Amino acid sequence: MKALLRSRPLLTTLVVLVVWIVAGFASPGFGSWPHLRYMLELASVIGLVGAGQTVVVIAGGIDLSVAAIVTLSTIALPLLSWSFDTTGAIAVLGVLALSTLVGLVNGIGIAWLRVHPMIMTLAMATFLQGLLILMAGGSAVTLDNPIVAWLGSARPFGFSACIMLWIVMSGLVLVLLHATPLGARFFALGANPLAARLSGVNIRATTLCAYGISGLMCGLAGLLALGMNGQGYVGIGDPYLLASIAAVVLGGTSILGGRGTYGGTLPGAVLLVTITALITVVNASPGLRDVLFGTLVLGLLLLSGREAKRR
Amino acid sequence: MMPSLYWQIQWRRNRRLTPLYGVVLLLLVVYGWLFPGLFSRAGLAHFTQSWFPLALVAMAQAILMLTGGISLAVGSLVSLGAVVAATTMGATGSLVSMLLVLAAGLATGAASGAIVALLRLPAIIVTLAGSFIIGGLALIILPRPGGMILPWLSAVLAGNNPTVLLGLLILLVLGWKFYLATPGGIALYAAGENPVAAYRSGIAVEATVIAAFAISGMLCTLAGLFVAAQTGSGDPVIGTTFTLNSIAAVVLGGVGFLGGEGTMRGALAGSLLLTVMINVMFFLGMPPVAQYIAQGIIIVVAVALPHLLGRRLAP
Amino acid sequence: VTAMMAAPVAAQAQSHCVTGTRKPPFSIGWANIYSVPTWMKQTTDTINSEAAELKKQGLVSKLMITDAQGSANTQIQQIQSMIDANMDAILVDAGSATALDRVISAACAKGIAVISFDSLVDSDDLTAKIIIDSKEWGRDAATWMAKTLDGKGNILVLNGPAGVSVSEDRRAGAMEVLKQYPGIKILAETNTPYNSAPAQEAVTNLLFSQPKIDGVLSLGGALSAGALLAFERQGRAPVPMTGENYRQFLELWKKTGIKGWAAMQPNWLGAMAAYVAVQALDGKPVPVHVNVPLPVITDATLPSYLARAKDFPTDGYIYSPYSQALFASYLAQK
Amino acid sequence: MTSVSLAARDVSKAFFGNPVLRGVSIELRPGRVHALMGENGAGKSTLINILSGSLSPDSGSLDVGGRTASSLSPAEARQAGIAVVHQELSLVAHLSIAENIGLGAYASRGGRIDYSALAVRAAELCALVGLSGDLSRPIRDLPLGERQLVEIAKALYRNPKVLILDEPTSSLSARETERLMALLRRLKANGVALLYISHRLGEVMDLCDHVTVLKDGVCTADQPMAGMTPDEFVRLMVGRDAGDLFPAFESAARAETVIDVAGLSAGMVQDAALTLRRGEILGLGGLVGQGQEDLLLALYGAMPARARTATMLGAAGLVHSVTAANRRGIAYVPADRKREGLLLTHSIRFNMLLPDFGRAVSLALRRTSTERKLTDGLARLLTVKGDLSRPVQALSGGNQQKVALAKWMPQNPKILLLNDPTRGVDVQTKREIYLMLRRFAQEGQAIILLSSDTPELVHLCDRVLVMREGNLVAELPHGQVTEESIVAAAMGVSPAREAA
Ligand SMILES: Nc1ncnc2c1ncn2[C@@H]1O[C@H](COP(=O)(O)OP(=O)(O)OP(=O)(O)O)[C@@H](O)[C@H]1O
Ligand SMILES: Nc1ncnc2c1ncn2[C@@H]1O[C@H](COP(=O)(O)OP(=O)(O)OP(=O)(O)O)[C@@H](O)[C@H]1O
Ligand SMILES: [Mg+2]
Ligand SMILES: [Mg+2]
Repeated sequence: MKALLRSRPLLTTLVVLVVWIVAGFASPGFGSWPHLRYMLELASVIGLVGAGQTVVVIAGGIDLSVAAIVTLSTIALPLLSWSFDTTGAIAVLGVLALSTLVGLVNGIGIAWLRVHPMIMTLAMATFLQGLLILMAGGSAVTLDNPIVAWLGSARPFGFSACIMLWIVMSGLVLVLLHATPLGARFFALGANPLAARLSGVNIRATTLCAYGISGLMCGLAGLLALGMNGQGYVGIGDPYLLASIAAVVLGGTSILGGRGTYGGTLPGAVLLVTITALITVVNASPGLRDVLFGTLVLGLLLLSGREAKRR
Repeated sequence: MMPSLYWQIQWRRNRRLTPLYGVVLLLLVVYGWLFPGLFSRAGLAHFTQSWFPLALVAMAQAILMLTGGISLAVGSLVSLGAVVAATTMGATGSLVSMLLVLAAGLATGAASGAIVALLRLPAIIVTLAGSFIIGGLALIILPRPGGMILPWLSAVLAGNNPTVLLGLLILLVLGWKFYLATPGGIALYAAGENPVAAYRSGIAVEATVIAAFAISGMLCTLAGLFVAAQTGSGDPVIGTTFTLNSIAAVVLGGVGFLGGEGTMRGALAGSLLLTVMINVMFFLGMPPVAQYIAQGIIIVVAVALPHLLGRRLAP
Repeated sequence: VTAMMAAPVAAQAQSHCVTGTRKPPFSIGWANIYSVPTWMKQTTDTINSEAAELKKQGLVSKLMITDAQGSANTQIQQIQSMIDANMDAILVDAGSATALDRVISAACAKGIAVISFDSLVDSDDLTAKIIIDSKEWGRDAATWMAKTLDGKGNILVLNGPAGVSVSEDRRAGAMEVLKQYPGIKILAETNTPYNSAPAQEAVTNLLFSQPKIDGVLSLGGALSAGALLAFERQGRAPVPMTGENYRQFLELWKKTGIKGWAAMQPNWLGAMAAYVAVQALDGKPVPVHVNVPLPVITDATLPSYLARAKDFPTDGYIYSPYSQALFASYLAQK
Repeated sequence: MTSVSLAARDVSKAFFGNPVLRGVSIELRPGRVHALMGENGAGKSTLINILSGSLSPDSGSLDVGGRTASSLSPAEARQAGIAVVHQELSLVAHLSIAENIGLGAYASRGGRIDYSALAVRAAELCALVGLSGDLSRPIRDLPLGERQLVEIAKALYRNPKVLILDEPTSSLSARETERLMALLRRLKANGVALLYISHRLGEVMDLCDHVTVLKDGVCTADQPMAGMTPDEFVRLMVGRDAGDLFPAFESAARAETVIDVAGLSAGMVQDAALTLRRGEILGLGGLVGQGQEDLLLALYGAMPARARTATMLGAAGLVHSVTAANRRGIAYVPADRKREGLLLTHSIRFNMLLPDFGRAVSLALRRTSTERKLTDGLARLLTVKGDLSRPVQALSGGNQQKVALAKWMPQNPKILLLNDPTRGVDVQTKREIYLMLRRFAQEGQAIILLSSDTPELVHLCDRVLVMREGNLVAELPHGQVTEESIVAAAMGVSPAREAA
């Protein structure tokens, strides 16, 4: 019982539930199933970006290029559509390959050139911005990819397709992190790269995998965002940089690496979306709303986020 | 005669930065060659003015990162500083207004530091929440750009004469050097790299962290004050881009993410690189696309250089 | 680099900042605040093609473009570099209404023609501001909304980011008008970046908590697109809505058949700024305030815009045609 | 009654409900060297952390300078003249040697640290403990042995009235140890109260006047040292009769060479040549920090290295990465387990699996049951007791070392590179490790044993290479190895035979 109460993921989930219940009583529309479902849909995008971010952070890095990769994938999809590709599957695979490739390049810079992850991914984001100027506004193709459109709007059995995708990917990421050798190596690398290296963990390969996964997840998230918004635009990924980091940390993953779980990022993402929704319906000046938002995050963090004592 | 211990230590800490210094120097030379006016009084003044606020926030970020923290509230604090200066200066005069600006930074910094150190919450998320609170306050104080800064202050800080600004920068660097040579300054490094060792050695780890946050907050609002002076007015969102830029400058300058590693001169060199790069790219006539791509490449190369060189020199 | 000492004011130079010592062809600097958004990309394209045209006319030698990556401080630095490089004209889309004042004055003092457009600076110490009045934008939108609702109803107000003068000014204009209509109740206001996804998110959240909404007073094009998407995905009947010439909004407007109104911040303001700069440098008198009447799209004119949609990017803005003659006519207006 | 400098009375401490100390009392007196003995995990470090204010006890009291307190803060402890040489060193990696020595107790002038005074004092202390070289070097550049010397100098800097040393010699060679012993005797003569913890019985018997023995957190003996025999000692600690510490020497070396390198240069190592045969235990000795570690790291592919000629396990050339070394069957156990060997915040189980998570996998997934069986077996083999899901940092120092060693066992490496494998390990476990090494040798594995504990080199090794300033200066076959000959070669005093 005590151990359970010390578990950050569980505490974060409890906090989310409490916020939902309280807000649901305060405003009837807030707690309705369609609204909860909508918040989960929004959270699924943050959650996917957060999945990659979690892996990278656990492996001792950080990915500041997630926003740019999300945008890149939304902008690249229309460019990759051909008439013979009626299902849109090739375009989807192409986008996922592209975003994974960007992640791998991050990994190469970090593992081979030993560039600090923050610098490498920040530089990558800058680099992609340049690329986006070239790509944006160049084509006049609307979203006509059936798969992505379906992902963004279908609700089979009253349950959104994007949430289902999120659930499936969450399962995969959790298994990857906690039940595969590669996942264990992410933890080892993040906890102590030197010890991991001397113990035979292939640091380069492991780093490469972490950033590749992050790129892939950003690609998926981009497709979801594209499907939900009906079209991509430059800047569509911007909100996901801070949101993904916040979700990871709110979920109890140590920003210093080596400790954490995607199980915490999941409620972390939902929590962020929930607070944002709450703040939107509050009638206040924009400044006051920001103050409220920050205070809420801080307050909820106090409930779930304490770190161990030194003595 | 052997240099004294202090200088030996200082000299040693320069070594890892040599490649970065090299890149910065190279860019400065290119800039001076493309724009000889740089060496005039006004040219130097304008360039220093471009660099100064980033230099300040880089220092602010570096102090925190040395103690193992990080701040995502740098941008909001800059905005707060600018807004406080621009709204109070008319009514209270420049001295009181400046004191208010510094006090605002000290207080908000110390408060964040207390939350991080005493409540044991991760700095990154505390300062993320803090950035909303502080940014919100700035918006409440001044919802739309406006306010004013006394013209003499603008003229002194951001006119055609670099003396005051350079003097201020030198003063800050000397202040930092002095602080770092005090027991409290060394404690920053110890608390950042190995808090348990620091605690066992009798260092007040929590107080050290809170002091770092307070100093950092003050440097940020000081940067805000300068930006207000430079622009003659206040803008509640002027600081936004400083957050990421400060982190980039500091990490470029070799300050480690895990605390206890790095130097202020590195952070300053990093910020100088980011600043001079923009001007060089302008004078080379690069279009925006090329600017972005070149910027990405320069940054990566500046950081990868030690490794690339090291591989050449390794046996 | 020659030091520009206070040159004797040439007799025919009537525009502010212009001294008459600069001779064609002129070098132009385009100090962009952020070149990544599509609106900016389209604007840069109009500037490029106008500059090409002016080059052909022997009036422009080169166009240099900077990108401040969203930072007003970097923009100051880049404008300073343009002064240092002794450009003849500087076109500015300002990252802050007040922050550029001093550097712009410095440019002006050097005899550089400075033209501000789109996000304007507050200062008047420049050659010309090409003004589409943001307050008027807000006023007209609110007036249309109030009239459409017969002065009675519940509305949402969608604003751009807080603390930015364009969005604050549009809002101020709208509020001025709404005060005169006590029957109109503002259920909620939002502040989001001028992008459709965050607007859609905010409006969806509001739809759940607000059972009865009669209109959406949106003060930005992408915001309206987001709002319409939110209504559509909720299965709620869309309501009268204001907006801007954002292509996605115009298409959704047609598709949903709402009553709509859109203002236009035409991208060719950039081209016009280049044109005005050259005119001023060339000795033609240019007033500090160049007013461009707010172009408006209504249910009636909507089809003419959509007919040209395919010439514009999907996430771009459909602007009206332009020509030097059009610019000249605006310049001639008092 | 003689005065008491520092005493703990009836102190208890538990971590997360596990009692570690149960009603322990100890009394330190001026001019007396008090030994604190016990197996790994007996609670020695915990007790001294309480004595020095790094931990607060759950119950019991402390007597300091005539005052009784329920606990101390590190600052109070310092004021009371208590200084500690911590087992897990308390140094700041990026600060210089001098700055570390003075840390938390700088003399200042006008608010600034008085660097010139610090330089003088630090140089004095370094000379005293036998640390030479530039005081401005950051700690991160020092090998473990030298860090230990810095830690000792740091304690001395505080002019302690009570000096507590927690395994100060665990990575010091005979020469440095001797110097330290002399130093401690001088301090004792000056009336300092000393508390000394070590798993090296010889030192303790030599130095100490009084002994307290802890077993499972309980005091089992508190008596004068005079007249005690080593066997009695071991019996007090372990609870049964001691056997011989070292197994009988019996060479298992075979003809087949597994390592044959010449002209090897890496880090400090210059132009080294060595051969290693199957079943051989090759010792590597010398003063601390003469390049021994670099030699191991170079052979392990963990450090850039080149060699004129090299054959390793039948393949030509050095290995150039750790992964390649592991693939060929080379394993390495580092000396600094905290920094190089373990993931401190992760479970014992996780650490044991570290080199090869792929081992307990089916269908690409890790099998908890297989992993459990594997790790339980390893824990039994190395007598690591208790719940294996605890984080490794909750283990006592010696037990941490066992985990760092255990993780390689399932791999059946052909070459074992051991960097001070018995550092901080209690006698009982030491013997187990020695037996294990002999068994490995008999099974045909080749071992290079870098050790600061000279008796190990004498009793276990087929041959011993001695390093000085990056050069292999002597090769001593089993029969000729004595502690004296190793020290002599290390110091360069006798013209020992050049290495082959
Ligand atoms: N401090 C470290 N942090 C992360 N990875 C490291 C570190 N030190 C070494 N590595 C990794 O260990 C492996 C080998 O390191 P090594 O020092 O041989 O690299 P290198 O020789 O500089 O590079 P290369 O092998 O390309 O010549 C590489 O995978 C490298 O990325
Ligand atoms: N921070 C901690 N959290 C939990 N358990 C701990 C902690 N520190 C020590 N322990 C436990 O307390 C017991 C005593 O540890 P201690 O370090 O005092 O042993 P020791 O006698 O110094 O052993 P060694 O000779 O191996 O250094 C061990 O069982 C250890 O697992
Ligand atoms: Mg111990
Ligand atoms: Mg290599």
